[in-house]
Amino acid sequence: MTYMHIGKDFTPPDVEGKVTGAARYAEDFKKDGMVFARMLTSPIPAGRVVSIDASAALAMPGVVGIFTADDLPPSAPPANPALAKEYVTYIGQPILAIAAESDLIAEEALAKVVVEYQRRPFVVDPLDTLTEGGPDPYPMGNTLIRNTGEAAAGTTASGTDVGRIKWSIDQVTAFRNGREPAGAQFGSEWEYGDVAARFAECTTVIEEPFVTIGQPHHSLESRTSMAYWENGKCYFHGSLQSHTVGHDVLAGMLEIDPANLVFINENTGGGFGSKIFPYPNMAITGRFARQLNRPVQLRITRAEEFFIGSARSGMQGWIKIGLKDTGRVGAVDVIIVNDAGSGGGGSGSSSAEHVSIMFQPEAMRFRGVSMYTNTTPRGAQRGPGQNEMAAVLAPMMDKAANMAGLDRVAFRRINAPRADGKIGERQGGLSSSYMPESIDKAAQMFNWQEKIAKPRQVSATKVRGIGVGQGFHTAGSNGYDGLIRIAPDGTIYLHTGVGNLGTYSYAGITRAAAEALQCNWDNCVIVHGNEALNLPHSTYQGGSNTMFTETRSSHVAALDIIEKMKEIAMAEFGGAIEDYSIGGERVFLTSDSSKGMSYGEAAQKAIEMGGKYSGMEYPDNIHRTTQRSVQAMQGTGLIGVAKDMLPRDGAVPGMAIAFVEIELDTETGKFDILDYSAVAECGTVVHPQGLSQAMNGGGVWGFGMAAYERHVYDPQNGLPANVGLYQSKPPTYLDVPVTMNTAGMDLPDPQSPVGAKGIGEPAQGCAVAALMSAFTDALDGHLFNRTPVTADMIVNHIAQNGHNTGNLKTNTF
Amino acid sequence: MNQKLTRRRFIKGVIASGVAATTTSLWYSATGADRPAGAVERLLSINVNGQVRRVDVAPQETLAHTLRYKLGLTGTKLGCNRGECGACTVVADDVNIYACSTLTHEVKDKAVVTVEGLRAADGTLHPVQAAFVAELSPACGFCTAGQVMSAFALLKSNPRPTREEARQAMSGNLCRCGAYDHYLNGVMRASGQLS
Amino acid sequence: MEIIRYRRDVWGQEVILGVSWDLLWLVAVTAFLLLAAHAIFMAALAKKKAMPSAEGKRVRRHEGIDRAFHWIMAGSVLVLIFTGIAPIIGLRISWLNIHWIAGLILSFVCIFHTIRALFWQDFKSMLLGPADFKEPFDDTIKPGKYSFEQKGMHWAMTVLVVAVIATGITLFLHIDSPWWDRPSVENEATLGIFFLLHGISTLGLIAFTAIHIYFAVRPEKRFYTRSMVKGWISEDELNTNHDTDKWKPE
Amino acid sequence: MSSHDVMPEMSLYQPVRVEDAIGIANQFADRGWLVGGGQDTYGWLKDRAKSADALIDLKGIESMRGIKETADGIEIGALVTLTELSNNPLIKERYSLLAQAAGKVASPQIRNVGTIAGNVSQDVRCWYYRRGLNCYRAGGNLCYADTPEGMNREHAIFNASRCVAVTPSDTGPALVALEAQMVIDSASGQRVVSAEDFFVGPNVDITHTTVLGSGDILTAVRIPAKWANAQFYFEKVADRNAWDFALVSLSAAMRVNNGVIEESRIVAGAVQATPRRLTSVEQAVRGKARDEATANSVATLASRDANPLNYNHFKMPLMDNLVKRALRGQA
Repeated sequence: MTYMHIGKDFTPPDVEGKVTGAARYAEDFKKDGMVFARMLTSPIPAGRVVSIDASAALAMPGVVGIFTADDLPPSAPPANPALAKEYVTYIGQPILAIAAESDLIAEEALAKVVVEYQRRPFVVDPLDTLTEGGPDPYPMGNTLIRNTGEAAAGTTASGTDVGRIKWSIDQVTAFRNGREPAGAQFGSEWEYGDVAARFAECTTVIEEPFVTIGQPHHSLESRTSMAYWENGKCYFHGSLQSHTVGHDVLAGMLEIDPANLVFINENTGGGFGSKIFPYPNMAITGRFARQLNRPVQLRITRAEEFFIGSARSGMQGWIKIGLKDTGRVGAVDVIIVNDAGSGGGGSGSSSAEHVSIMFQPEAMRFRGVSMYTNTTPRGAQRGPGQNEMAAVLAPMMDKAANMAGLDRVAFRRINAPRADGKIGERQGGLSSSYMPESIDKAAQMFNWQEKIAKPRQVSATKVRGIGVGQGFHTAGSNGYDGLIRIAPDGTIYLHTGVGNLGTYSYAGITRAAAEALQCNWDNCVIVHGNEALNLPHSTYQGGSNTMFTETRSSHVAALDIIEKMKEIAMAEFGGAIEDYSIGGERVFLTSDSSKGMSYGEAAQKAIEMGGKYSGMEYPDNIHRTTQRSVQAMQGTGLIGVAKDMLPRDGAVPGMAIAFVEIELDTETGKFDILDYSAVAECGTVVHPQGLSQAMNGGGVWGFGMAAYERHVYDPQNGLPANVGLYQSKPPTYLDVPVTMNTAGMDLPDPQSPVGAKGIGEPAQGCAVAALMSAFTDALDGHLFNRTPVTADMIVNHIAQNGHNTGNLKTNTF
Repeated sequence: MNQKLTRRRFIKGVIASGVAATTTSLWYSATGADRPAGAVERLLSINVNGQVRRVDVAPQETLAHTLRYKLGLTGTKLGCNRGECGACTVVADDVNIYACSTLTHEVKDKAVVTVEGLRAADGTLHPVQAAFVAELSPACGFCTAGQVMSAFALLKSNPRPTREEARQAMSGNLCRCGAYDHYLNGVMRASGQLS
Repeated sequence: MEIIRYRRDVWGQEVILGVSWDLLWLVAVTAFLLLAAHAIFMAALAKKKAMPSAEGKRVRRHEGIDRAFHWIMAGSVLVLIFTGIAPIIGLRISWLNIHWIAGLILSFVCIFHTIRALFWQDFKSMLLGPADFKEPFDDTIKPGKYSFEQKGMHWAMTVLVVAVIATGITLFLHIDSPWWDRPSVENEATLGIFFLLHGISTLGLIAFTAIHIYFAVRPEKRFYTRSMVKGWISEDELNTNHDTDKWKPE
Repeated sequence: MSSHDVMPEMSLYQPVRVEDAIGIANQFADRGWLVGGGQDTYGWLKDRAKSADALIDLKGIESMRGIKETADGIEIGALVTLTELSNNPLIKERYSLLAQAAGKVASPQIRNVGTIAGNVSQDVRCWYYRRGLNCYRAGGNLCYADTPEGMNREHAIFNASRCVAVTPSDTGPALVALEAQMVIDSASGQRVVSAEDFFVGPNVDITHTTVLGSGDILTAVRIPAKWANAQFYFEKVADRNAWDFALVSLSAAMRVNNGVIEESRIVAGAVQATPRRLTSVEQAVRGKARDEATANSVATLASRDANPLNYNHFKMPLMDNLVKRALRGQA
């Protein structure tokens, strides 16, 4: 299919502002009378606040107020409170905020607040709290119990409680030593097929333990926010990945009518899953501003961003994989203990889902439990569950394939999901899958056959490693609103409530509308980032879902406006709606193109005609946010607005496959990535540069997870070591390949009007898996069974030093 | 309590007790009652983006703070405020530095250029900026100003860097989104080596 | 001037760090002033007594083994004090190993001395009874083997050395040694109290060591020092300073 | 834990003469803080982990700038930046070891302002200490890193004395290898200390890493001609290749004649609180060829007597491997 816009590069409108410094982030907004709020954070890993004496702080000149947990609606564990009081559950947890005329005064004032704490026992290793008699991170237990419904990924919803799950010492010991903990209790489990029977048919069976470490998001822009109130309305400058989908949530946190909130978020300096929905501390900014009746900027420092900015849940697990003599994966049995930190939760089930789709096992069982610890709260991080599973799974699958005498790529191709592939517990279908084709394409790009034949020893001290890995994430949803306005001057305003998290998906999805409208891109204006500009209710930006979901809502809004233009033309020139066409930004009679009008003229007519044409009427099924936006634009042009009701069935799989060639220095444990080649199975490529960005960035994240990034907690005092960037070690320019080679499969998903699927998470999953696979290949098949694999572990392994590598834990390193 | 201070006072104390006349020196440094003359004045003229600006700057104030909060130049971002990420990179006398880890008083005799100062008077983007747009170098954009400034400084000293040289020169700028490849493409394009 | 130094523990709570070394200065100056005053008093005001002759028959006062004990103990105490003070006053030496080795030596010789004193020596001669307290105020009362001052010094030293050793060994258990690795500190406040006690007893030890040395070199007491070196005193010295009813040397 | 990050109030002095700087430093004593590039200063102050009443910015002192040839080698002003050092033709030509070491420090921006004096005087990177805990090094009475469960992957394997932190400096070991002399000015005049004696371990002074006391200013570093144009080897192994501290670094200077090592100075960084001279290796290779056989002959000599903690055993083979590479003559 040839497109006018889809698959073509364009310059998203915010890029120029980013290179000139004009792009504004939450901390860049100032307001007259603004005061600076800063938080006091907990020095203890577990306990309660007994008393707060802020008198000395409040007496300081320039200090304007204090905000504590008592100023917030009560919240009960396991909800992650904006400010802790009765349940302090990790070092760095915010306790209170103080506002002052300057940042410096606020800091000096914080130092004068005297907080008396009562300490409680604490725990940083999920297996320690899981052990009978082990300390619990909350007085009432160590795990989340769901009462009703499911919480959204990475969040804690109401209807949850803290309960307790314990294993016997024998069970924990068995698990620590890489064996199945017989008879252990789990928080969640699922199974399909006859696992025992399928294992019985397998000719190759491996059993392995694994661990992946926690990993802070450390978004470069911390979650600083600024809020002020004017005429009963709250104007809120925040930093979310998503935009309008968070509106009602934020209004709820401020306990106001959603109509009285204007949420402004033009740019977001990274979120990676940690800013999908409004987060607790936004409540402080808005409420404190209301309390003080002054604009408040709540600045979050780098250390605080570590504390409250979320982290990936580490997991510790056991897996049994069986291969049939056909090379098909017959059965998989997996157990995962997740580290849920002091809040949020693990994604063990998602991890298992990765196995289920990537290798299509005939039968599978998952058992998991998510344990709280007195470490920072955990939340979704780029492919939560799936990507860390991809990381540890790849070398294990390599081992199984090698044992079965199969080429690693051929093995993956045999098991790859096709269009009739199934996923997860319910073995639901897929909207599309071109995974075998993608494997072929990437293998060709990488030159697998030639590379795999190369000798492993490069020199006396250097060995080559060739790795392959796959990533997956469900990449699409449906049911959101599209909104377009055409002004009488012919300008096409493409409104979107998609957040600007740095992927340019907010712009990419509007290309679907431009495509449908067959209009010149120069006449289009993307309206986004500021709710005062009238935005529709759009999907959340997380889980790779925007491209699929929002090309659909863009498309339906475009269809709506086209239909309206045809009706307007019909009113002028007669005939039936089918008699009309669009082209060259005109709507005209197909039989006589001179009988028609420009989009601008149609917009002028729409204003005259009123009703649904100028937004005076709108569909009932659109969200309240969209309704308000339409109301605000009534009579200003031709309004196209619709909710996505297009058919959808099955999971939308975003997938990717990557190949890595490394040269590993056996004397230092350091490595260079010589070749990185990856192919995205993301349906139609909408924005090639944007896809390249996603794939490259995902690659860097993958390398980070495989070899660099970490969570380091001191188990004896509950202290985090990696509050700063350099200790958390996100990769730098010099830790990634000099060039990266990525492409899209570019075959359409039938359920998106332009064929697009998302790719954000799989881009990381394939890279981390491929690099882990390459390590094992370079080291003669040695499995580290963990992420990250750092230079010290490689040196220890080669030196046959048993230290460091044996003791697997999720928060210590 | 600063332990070194205590120790020092002890030593001084021993001396003082021997020589009673100098006993007062015991408290001299600790109380700071008598500060040496010559501490810097707050009012400062600094040259930012070719303009000399007169600003009230606290002695301990960082350049990033002055730029963002006194001069309204919010293009310079604070990512870590510890000199670990590079989002605050500016150029002083053609050298890229971390504005969060520089006192404003330290650059009083230097010409400071921020991301806002690169555009030509007619609004034309600087070649680095134009190249970064063409290559879609920024992702979330929070580190971009710093990346632009490091690339700007690099091309001043090395107008046609190799990709490897560019990578080394840019290595003090973290990009959490991982857009390194796109930034390097931007640098290569800006130096006329990619079209 | 502070007496106790505090610090924040790992969770930000205030705990004792140890004794303030301001007190070291205070102890040094106070001891110096007191001893100087005593010296001046003795030189200028005190009645001059004739010094007993060191010639004549010699009486054994200390066995060789006890003298050896004394000097080993003295040496280790001085080494302990020196190595302990060095880092405080800013002397840059690698002091810690010497310090704990000296401490161990001191501990062993003290155990030896205690056992020997209890079972092989005339333990009673060192006991301090109510009667002894009259001695300084009545010129007519002469002591047995040990004078009131000597007994006082001995028991003061005993208390201080035991305190220093007990606290010192506790602290020793908290550092790496050839026999064990450093353990975790369960309670930093308790550790601080041990440091405080170690510091206070050290200060006492320094003061009493200074006094002890001072008297050891005073002319009228020097024969005791000689006796600690050579083992004997003269009969004249015995008769002048001791009541031979109470102490019957062999 | 506090989450401070604004520079606290303090005064700033910008003297232009060494004498003035010394005068100010002496008046403030321990409440004054000398600043060169400041890259290891502002973090401490922002964290409130350390404090000062006054910053004494030395950058205006012209006499502490520049690299010049002297009768016996070269003299590097204390304020010479690491970038200048790594780009200086004289140093690149004669003492490439130092140029390489300087070029591996942190990041370009830090090298652009960070000075040689600052790099050798910087404080240790033990994360417990850096977060402001009152440990031994901070004047306290315990160590949090060297305990049964302490997280001490980056810590010392040699000569720990209560404190187990390691020297983070990349140029320090290079200067020790080059037998550099450190010129220290103070009110009582000038003294010159060898680089080896400049660094002090916790056994001697647990709260300082160098001999510099209050009122002392490191004004220059002299490198004797002795090692000019010798054979050198430098390697730094860190987790990340930019903005990171060495897990182990190795600086070696070798006088090689007809392929035979006549004399060498081999110094490891990040294995103890000071640069560690590997004298046993130096002696073992004297008079031997610089080749693979010699490298293998000292296989584990460097790490002999190491006393690793819970998580840093890897430093032993890593250090041995770097020594082998230095002696082998190629990576």
